[in-house]
Amino acid sequence: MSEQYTADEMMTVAAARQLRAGTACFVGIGLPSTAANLARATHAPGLVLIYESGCLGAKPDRLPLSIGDGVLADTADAVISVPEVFNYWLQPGRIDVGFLGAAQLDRYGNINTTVIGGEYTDPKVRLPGAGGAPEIAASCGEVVVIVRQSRRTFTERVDFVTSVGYGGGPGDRARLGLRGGGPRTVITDLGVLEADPDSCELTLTRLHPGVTVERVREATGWPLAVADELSTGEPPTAEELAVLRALEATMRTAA
Amino acid sequence: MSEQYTADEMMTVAAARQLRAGTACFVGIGLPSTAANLARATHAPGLVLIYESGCLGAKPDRLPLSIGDGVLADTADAVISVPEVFNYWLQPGRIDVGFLGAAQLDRYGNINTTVIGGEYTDPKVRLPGAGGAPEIAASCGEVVVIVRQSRRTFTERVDFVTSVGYGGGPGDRARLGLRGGGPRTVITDLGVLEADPDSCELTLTRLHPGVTVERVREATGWPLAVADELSTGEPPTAEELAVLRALEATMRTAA
Amino acid sequence: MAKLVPLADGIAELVRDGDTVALEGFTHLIPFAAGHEIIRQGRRDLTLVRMTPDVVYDQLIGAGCARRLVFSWGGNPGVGSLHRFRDAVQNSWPGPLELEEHSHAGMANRYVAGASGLPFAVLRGYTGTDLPRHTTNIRSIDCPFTGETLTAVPALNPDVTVVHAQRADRAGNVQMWGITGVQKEAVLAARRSLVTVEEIVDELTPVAGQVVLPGWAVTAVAHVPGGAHPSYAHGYSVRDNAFYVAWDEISRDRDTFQEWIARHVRDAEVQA
Amino acid sequence: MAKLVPLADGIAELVRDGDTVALEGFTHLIPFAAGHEIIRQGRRDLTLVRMTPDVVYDQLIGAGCARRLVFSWGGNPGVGSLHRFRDAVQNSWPGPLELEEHSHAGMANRYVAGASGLPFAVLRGYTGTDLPRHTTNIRSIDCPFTGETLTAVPALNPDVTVVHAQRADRAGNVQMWGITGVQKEAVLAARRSLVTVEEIVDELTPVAGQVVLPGWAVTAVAHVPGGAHPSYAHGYSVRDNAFYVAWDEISRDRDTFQEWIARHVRDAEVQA
Repeated sequence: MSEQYTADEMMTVAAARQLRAGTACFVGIGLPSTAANLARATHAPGLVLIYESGCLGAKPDRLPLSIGDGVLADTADAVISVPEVFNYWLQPGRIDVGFLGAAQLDRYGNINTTVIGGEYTDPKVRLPGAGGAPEIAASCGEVVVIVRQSRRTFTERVDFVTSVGYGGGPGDRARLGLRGGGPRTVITDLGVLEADPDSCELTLTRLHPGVTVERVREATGWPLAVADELSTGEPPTAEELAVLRALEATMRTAA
Repeated sequence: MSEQYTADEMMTVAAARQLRAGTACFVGIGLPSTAANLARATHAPGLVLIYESGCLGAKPDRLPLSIGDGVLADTADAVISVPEVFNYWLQPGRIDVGFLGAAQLDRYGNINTTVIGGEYTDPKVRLPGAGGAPEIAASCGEVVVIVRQSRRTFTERVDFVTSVGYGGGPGDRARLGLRGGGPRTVITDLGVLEADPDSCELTLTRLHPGVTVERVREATGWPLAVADELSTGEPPTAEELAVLRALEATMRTAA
Repeated sequence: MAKLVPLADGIAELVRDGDTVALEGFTHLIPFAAGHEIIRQGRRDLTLVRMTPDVVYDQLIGAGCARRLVFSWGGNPGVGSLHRFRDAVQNSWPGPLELEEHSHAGMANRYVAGASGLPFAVLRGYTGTDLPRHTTNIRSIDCPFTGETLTAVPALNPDVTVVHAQRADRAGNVQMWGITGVQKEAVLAARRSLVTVEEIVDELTPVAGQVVLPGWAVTAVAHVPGGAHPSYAHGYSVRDNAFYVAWDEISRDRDTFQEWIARHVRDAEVQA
Repeated sequence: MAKLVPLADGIAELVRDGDTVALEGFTHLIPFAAGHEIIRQGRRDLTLVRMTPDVVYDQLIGAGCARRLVFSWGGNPGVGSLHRFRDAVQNSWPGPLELEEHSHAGMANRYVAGASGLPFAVLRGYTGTDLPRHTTNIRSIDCPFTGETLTAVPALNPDVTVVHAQRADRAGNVQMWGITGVQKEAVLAARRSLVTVEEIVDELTPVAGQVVLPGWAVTAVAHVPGGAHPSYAHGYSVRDNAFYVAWDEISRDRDTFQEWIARHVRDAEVQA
């Protein structure tokens, strides 16, 4: 319990703890994949991992290095085409949890992964773009965002809406016809934010051990809502840390 | 050459002769399948047979007993889903020749396989219905109809348009947006009718050996157009008959 | 995860009077045993959905389970007519049968839309035929880019879909191969699903041409060896073509049909 | 039947200046060797289409082959940015690059529509995002049955699609397995197609999870062992993850990039 760990490790462990056995989870490469595989290797062995490359129920014994890693196809219950992933599995709402990252995020969980600064046609920074995110954000039962918290990322207004959270506030998802639940939880290196059921605003509900509310406010580009009952999360257990580090070691070996 | 043969054998041989190697042919069970397999076993070994059950490039060594016969899946280049057959292969016009049967047929090659007599909701005879035929008739490069010729079948007006030939005449296919060529050829137990390029009307162009124009007229429920240059087809060759009978024997053995 | 259940329990729980029910299987893998169990349990007022109402629906229709049929080709493949189907349509015996009739392309796309969570599908189909005159479920739609007019059909979302497959594992993951037709779409389009299988195995070894339905996308699995007879299960059995031929005679006459159903279905010895 | 051709001939014949070209392969089976041949042959003004413009498109863009990019995610998977792509968008180097940007679901459905001979596809997608503000190729469409508003995207029909596969036989029948992405749709949507393969065999033995493209649906096949490197061919090679990491450094600087292209692509020893 008293082992040293990094803020990123705490973030990954907190994300893994969000996942429950028996649910189907749409995962991208990077932190989401690490968190999902950590969950599967610890408290949620029955977690169903779905990669947009077409691997349903992948059970990798090491961390995949890309969403098209061969280990995903080799261990999947079924390998299907990419159109089928989106049309038969994501779109009808069969997937319980979608994991997303963000380059920018606003208080309603709207996400930008497209361009930062300048005009769309002449941006300051060109990011990779949408990928599967807009429809993951629209259709999964709920969305979990994993992102390091800073004023650059947690902005008053995103420069481009790549994936919709709660739009401009309550009722907007229904008005837009988005059938998934939206970004219920945002897990950062500082703590956990949850969407307020009434206002839809991301609200700090949990701090990682040793983090202060003040520090989270400083890393947030809008006046941050803080829950009345703010809790502090448990640090990573020795088992969580050991499994996480073993998983990450498989990635270094393979690369 | 001088062997005895039945009118049905002549019809099947004439249908087989329509098929050229290197073309893709959509075949249903019964006469079309027999004709297509006869073609593949004689002059057109490269003929690609497509069955609506999802078998692309089936190469059965016996006549399949249903469109879902295991021998089709076992010998196909690819087995695909039924939606894929219609959406990726038939609809875009990838299939050169579609074979259809008919319970009723009019001079423009419009086909009925749905109901005969009475009202649609209270018919005299209820037939199986459309199956794949409407879209085969719409989308194949050309359609070959195989049907025994009689006044009951070759009618002035079909009781129900299940599959469109040339509609009401020239220009109708284009007006309806049908992209395939339509029923170019109708092969019967008496001879061969071809759609006139100008009038679109089915026109008797070839008689089977021993058949008279008069007999074909009597078996046709409308004033039959007859080509100026009416030919007489070659009787089945000894090889054609031998292969045809061997194929049909496999069907009896299997059933 | 799909539950493993005895067939009778699966039908009792998942197929209810008045339901829209799809038993799919394209010549191959037709879930006959499940159809017989529906007859034994006396289900009524079903809307039966199926591309090719084969002998299995002739039996359900003749046994009085169906109120309505949604289909695209109703024949005895390679043999001829379905006499119980014809008798219902032509003479309302044993009761009237409402029809909603499509083409194969239309039905396949209706299942695809249903599986995709879309309210409709677009195809090049039906144009110029008399089919659209008899249902409001075939409409036209214009392409928002080219202006071209195409055809739209509504999604099919059965209350329950029943299919037969070769194998399942103990977690209810289902594996089928050979001709797999429209079964994946029919299962994914349905609110509930039941899969009867030839065999339950510890582990599904990969097979070329396989379609795998994950257990979490299936409601229940029942172990019913031979459950496709007289249809077949590729790798397990061959199609009983003689039965399909014999059915022509059995089904032609109402009494013969009823005797056959009484002996071979209603009073049949059934595995637990 | 597909022709068997040397890669250089296939590219020379099938890929023309100004064409709309799709090189597909979802992480796996990316046709890098074909991309390099396009660079060697100096194609210009291409509209490059691809769901995930990976390192292969970074190379084509940096080498000046592209005028326009139609895509849904432009990154170096697991590594970070595509520097040549960014430099083209942010600084118009080596020339301006027009973008048409979609989501994966939209791109996949555009290929599906293209493969299906339809002018458009319908999906639940893009709603509420800023993507529709930057292209007229995302529109709304109403369900003719429920009235619900959905999204329509136009079909993608590339002039030519290039993919890599494990095997082909001498008649040009192509077999691929593992993660097969959107390759079938991309090939069927295209007017012409070229498939590079690891191996030409006398007979394609069935493999679980295989996708087979019949030779009559493919224009040409070229035997290019290792043609997916640094991507991989399941069963033949593994992904060269170190190269993807190294590419970040190589591509960051224009000169380093140009030297790499000169040495490893333009002046590379190429098999006949």
